[in-house]
Amino acid sequence: MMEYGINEEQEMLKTMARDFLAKECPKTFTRAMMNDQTGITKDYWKKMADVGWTGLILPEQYGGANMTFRDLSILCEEMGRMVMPGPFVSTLVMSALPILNAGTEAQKQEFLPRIANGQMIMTAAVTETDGDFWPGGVNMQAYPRGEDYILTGAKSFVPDAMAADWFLVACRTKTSADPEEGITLCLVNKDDWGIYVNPLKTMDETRKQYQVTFNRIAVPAKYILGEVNKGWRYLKDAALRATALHCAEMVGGGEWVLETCVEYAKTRVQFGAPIGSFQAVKHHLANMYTQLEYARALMVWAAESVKENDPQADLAVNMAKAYCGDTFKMVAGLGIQIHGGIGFTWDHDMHLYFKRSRALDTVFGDANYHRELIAQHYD
Amino acid sequence: MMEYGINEEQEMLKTMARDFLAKECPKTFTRAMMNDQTGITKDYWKKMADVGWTGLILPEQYGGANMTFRDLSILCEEMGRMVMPGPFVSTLVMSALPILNAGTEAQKQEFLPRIANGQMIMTAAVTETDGDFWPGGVNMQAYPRGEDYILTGAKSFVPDAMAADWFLVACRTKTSADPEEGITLCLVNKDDWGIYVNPLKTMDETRKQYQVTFNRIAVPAKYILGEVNKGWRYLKDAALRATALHCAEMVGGGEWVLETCVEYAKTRVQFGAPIGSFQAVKHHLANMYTQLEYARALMVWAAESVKENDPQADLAVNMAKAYCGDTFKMVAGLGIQIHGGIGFTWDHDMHLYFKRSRALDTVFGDANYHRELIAQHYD
Amino acid sequence: MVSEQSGKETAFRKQVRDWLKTNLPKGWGTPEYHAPERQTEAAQALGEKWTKTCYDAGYAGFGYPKEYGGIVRPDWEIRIIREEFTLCGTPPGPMSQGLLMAGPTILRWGQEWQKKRFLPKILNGEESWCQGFSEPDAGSDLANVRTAAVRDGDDWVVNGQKVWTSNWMFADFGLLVVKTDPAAKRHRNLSYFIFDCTSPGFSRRPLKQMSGESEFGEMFFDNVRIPHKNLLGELNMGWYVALTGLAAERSGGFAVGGRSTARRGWGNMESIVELAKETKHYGKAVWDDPLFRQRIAQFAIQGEAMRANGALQGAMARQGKKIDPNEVSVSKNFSAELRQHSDDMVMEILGAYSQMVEGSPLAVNGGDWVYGMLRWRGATIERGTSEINRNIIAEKILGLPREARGND
Amino acid sequence: MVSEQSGKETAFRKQVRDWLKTNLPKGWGTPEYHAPERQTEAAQALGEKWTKTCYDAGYAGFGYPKEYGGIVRPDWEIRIIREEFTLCGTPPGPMSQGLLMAGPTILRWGQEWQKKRFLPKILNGEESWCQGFSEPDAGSDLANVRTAAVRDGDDWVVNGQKVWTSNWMFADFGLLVVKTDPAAKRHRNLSYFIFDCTSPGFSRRPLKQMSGESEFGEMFFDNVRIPHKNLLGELNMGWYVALTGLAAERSGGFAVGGRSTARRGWGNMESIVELAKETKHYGKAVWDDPLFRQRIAQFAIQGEAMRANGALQGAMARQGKKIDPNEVSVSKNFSAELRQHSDDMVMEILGAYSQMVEGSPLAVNGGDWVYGMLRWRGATIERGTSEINRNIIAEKILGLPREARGND
Repeated sequence: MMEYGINEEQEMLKTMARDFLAKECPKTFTRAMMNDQTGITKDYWKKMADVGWTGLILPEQYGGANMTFRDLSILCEEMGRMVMPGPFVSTLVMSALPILNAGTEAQKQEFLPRIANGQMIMTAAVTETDGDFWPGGVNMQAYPRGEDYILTGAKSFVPDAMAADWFLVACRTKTSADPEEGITLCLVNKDDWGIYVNPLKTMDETRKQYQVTFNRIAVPAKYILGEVNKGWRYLKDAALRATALHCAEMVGGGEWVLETCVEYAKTRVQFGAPIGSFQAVKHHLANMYTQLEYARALMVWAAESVKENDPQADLAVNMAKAYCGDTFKMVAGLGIQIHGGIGFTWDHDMHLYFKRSRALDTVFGDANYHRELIAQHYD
Repeated sequence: MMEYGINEEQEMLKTMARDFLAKECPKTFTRAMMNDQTGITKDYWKKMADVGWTGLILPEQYGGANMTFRDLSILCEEMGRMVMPGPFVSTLVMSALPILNAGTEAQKQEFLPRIANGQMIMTAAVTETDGDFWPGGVNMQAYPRGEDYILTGAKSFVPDAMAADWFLVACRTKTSADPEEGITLCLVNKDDWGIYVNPLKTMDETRKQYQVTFNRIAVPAKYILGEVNKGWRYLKDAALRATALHCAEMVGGGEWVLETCVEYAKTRVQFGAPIGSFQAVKHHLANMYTQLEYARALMVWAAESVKENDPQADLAVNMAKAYCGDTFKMVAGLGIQIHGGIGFTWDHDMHLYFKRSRALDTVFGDANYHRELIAQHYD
Repeated sequence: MVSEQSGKETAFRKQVRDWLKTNLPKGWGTPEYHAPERQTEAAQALGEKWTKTCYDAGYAGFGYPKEYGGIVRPDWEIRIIREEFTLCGTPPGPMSQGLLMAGPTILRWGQEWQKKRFLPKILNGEESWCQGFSEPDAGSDLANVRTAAVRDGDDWVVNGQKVWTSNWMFADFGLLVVKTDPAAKRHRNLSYFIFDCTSPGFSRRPLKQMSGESEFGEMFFDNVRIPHKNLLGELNMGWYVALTGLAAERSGGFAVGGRSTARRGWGNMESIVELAKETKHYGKAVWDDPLFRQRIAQFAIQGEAMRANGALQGAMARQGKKIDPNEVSVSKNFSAELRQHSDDMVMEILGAYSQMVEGSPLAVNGGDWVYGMLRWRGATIERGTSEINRNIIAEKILGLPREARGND
Repeated sequence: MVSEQSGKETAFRKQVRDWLKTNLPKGWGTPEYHAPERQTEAAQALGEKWTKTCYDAGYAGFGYPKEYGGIVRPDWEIRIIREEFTLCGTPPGPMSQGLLMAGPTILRWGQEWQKKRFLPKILNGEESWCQGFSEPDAGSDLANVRTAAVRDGDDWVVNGQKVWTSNWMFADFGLLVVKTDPAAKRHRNLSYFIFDCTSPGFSRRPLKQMSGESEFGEMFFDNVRIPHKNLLGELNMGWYVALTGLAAERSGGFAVGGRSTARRGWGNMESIVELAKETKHYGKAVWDDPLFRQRIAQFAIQGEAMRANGALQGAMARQGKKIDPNEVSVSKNFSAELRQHSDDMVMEILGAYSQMVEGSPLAVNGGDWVYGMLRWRGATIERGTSEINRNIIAEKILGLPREARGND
């Protein structure tokens, strides 16, 4: 049954996550990762695995904690609050879920326990040069050669590719009128000869992106994930879930911005009074609070709908993504405005949230894209 | 040469107009006209004619004052300031200009001097049930019968039809791929047997609209205006000019709202201080002032461009209409908000401006329509 | 969304649904049924009758103790009743401030006799209420109240004027804020009374709004005698009593949702989509224009956001978490601004037809779209302006310092 | 738009145009020419050289008397020069606060020796200037200035820190606001000096911004000696002197227009249209989406509105009408907010590419779109926040009462 609140276990998870992140993921760590080409450390990943996060929603038989998607969204809200860097969603959602849903038992046994215990980091390489996550954008071909498929081509905007040990690669194996038909998923080891990973310098340096080039990579049959030509629906399902989690990250990030601004507005004195006593600042903050409240409600609805596999889950995620994206951008923009000059400096953390808001808005389609999908519900 | 300022003669015209309107068109008069099915009095029209307004831009040989279009826009700004009711633009621009530009000398002699001296009121009947002013919407047919054309059908949203003595009617005389081709203009006496004028109750009661039904009306050749099938361009040209004047009315109306709000904000005391001392009210007013300033600049540019027959006049009018429309709506909406309850009453004049802003926004295409035309300039 | 429920719940849900089928006004919910949208006597009569029907069947009157006429049921039953009522879009109640303001205020501050006398007839819709707060000089700021009461034996004698009174035309009783101590300071000089609308010296008249309707009225007090026992709360502490009612009123926002209105109208996403599909501009359907698709989708998002936020707060309340009472300022602003934005959008869809009002043969939907747009320009003013609510959010919820003010 | 002109005007126009053709940097205005957009030494050198070239040719230095290096020409010539320069989109000047702030301030308040010494080299671009107003605790409010000067013989000894200094890296001289009377009241305790950036005890360092660049810097004063004769205006009346410079700075807004920038970039409508035509989302060109067509058209409107407003104010000035100096707050806010809105729009057009910055092989236009978006988040903060400017518009132009404030 759909439940909008937070139960006691979830409260505990939230508190634990906040404590963990305060200790292990301070801004000094995040800023160090911004300067790191890989964007994460093995050490940090191990710590997350130790508290059970890297397998949070995986079944127990694969070493997971078997918790719910709503639990995961609560965790992601806290991660967003701290603009946590690293391939968390890439690994656990965009890679592990397709393996869980489409994989053979052997594939599950090979990958999932290692993801759960933190030994393996993964990412999905889907998007190409058009930058959009959609089946029409998947044009990199995989050619059959005996039992194998040979991959040649490039993927762009691949998140977390340098940190990943394996890639889940979407390839085109058939051209058809329906672009969803003809996409095949391949599991590829990053260390394969012929794979080149080039960093793409990003505005939000906490979220690394790369161009990955595949030069005649042979994928044996055992690393084809799911049925040939039928791979898109697993990616689509994973992306729906990843999008719902990004909504949680955006709400969490927005909360940090609001709290930081309220604190600043209470203490920063100009013209003989705290700036928070001026209506202009007050009303900015009231607007931020209001939009965040509704963004949070939509985010919770989206997470619950996904958890329950509700038939309206798509719509809920479309709505949450559009609204949370707009809201986080607005809130982070005002975060800089309210702080004035200091909020515009590199040393202040506000720009990390501002840039994160821009990065998350584009991932899996921006607000305009999701609104168009909503309209299609009413066509 | 394009001149953005106001010269001395124009200053005088402005002052004279303001004085005239303050005396002859107080809100008591306007409110009486709102309750009047005709929407204007012969007496008021005569007074306007006496000061030369009804023929302001007509040549002297037809009894006009031969002033410029920019002069006319200055007058319309003042009329908008007072939400003046009546068929001023319908007569002088939408009817007299096509006659001036397309008419035979006999037609000019018959109509223009009587318009200039205030004996004749006219309006253009163009729009049909789709409500849009465009050639594709003109479907009412005129059938040739000997030398005459026979009109049968109906026009909707016809402004000022009850006050008008004559109509300029756009009829379809040929169907063709280009909808501009095949429209013929007819001059029709309202008193003709078979013409029915039904009032359409409007939100902005200062701007009357009617449905006009034509039941087998014979138009003799001498009342066909311009070439058969080639009438649209005269209407289009007149509409461009009328649109530029509506921009002036919107700017004038916005100025009244702003001034009224500033006055109220200085004197209305709540929480022990004039409400104009609170930043929320201040910033509303600053935003209103700012947008109005740019709306005025675009309006002046549009009026000058039209006056100069500048090749960019279309673009200038598109830009002015979109921006002035948005601005007047915003300003009038905030006018009510700043006044609070009192601004929401029937007795306060603010709603006259609010409704006028809505009415003018729809006339000759709303802001979205004009923005699309602007985009087409860059296609 | 609907998950496994106990058989008990399913049976009860069916019972409510059957009852609704039998008891809703004939034709209700079909496009043919034209519900009265404005404040007519017919609308009032329909509302009163519907309230009584629901109350008599045990489907209303929740949240009040039994001894004051309240109907007590398990929470899950109430939840199902509300869900089913919302799903089928039931008629609105009468235009009374009774359930909205008088009930919560009397329950919180009333003397025993007041609760016994007034609450049951508020709950069953038998008696209709109004309130007298605003005055010409006291809009957002109650401190400017000039209507004064002077003690005379067992009575208070009231003189003054109130404006912006909802339900002024049908009310049997009213709530009244008056100055009872001219010498005292702000927040310590007002008292709160219940008054009888049949009292000698009391008169009322319509206050015509920009929509042309007179939903609100003015009330005049010319030596009106109110018995001292009608005092609500302590003498001179009426400012605090008034807060209860204002908060309750603010929370009575607009109902928005996919299926919550009975006919084509504002809160109904489907009816806006239908309008966009039916309306053409320059020969093209509005619904095919991505610009309007985006804006209508945004409206759908915000409507669902309100529903989801209500569900979230409901869940939190059930879990025993305290909801800040100032949250009503958040939802009030959000819904009022959403309403105005969507009205503006509908006007753009209507184009030339947005000028056609009731009485024009070309008016769309009987002119209700346009009427609604005009009526709800007041949404950001009445029940606390948007600006005042933003101050409340900033100061009361976020804890920001108050601004320097002239007095206080 | 261009009407009959006298032969004299036509001839002069041709002369200016020919001069520009000969003297503009080679390749300027072609897509191949990549003008330095950021604050590099190359950009500085280009700006200095261009200023000197124009000045030497008599095409700059207007508005100043001849004895201070000003170039005096008939108004119609100046108008034609400006029109032609705008039409072909000339290079920007050096990143100096000289022409923007120091020039107007010295001209208005300077002693004769100061005008003679400094103005000519400001006009010909030989000497570069910066200003020291803001401090960590004095952002919008100069009253919080803590940097202090103490008199010692013929000098003042300055200690303190300034932040948000433009052109901190290239400046030869600076303007400085310091506290000279700690005991005096607001607006009566500050003085305004010219200082030499080679003074012992003066140091500067970059202040890294969110864009990753250090366009602004910090300046430190450690017992820096400034001769008393460098005082600008009266002692302790520096607040009033500062107003001149601030107003002048605010008015130095962004250049927007169809053809005013040399390469693809923000103010250039064509380059945004081109980007929208070249960019596809989900297989469709952005330019074919009515949503973006509307937004780009709105940008075009606002750009033309700025141009038209400038023309209107120019015409009024020529007719001898007084333009309220506070109008700069209007244009500053309008252009700053327009810039941010259009940056946001461009980011939406770029989609995934909006994350690609300089150094990424996928960066569009060398990352300049994205850099600009980050850089101009400061547009609504620097040179007076949008909020402060709204206060100025409301109080100074519209005459609304000041708000109750803690001090003043």
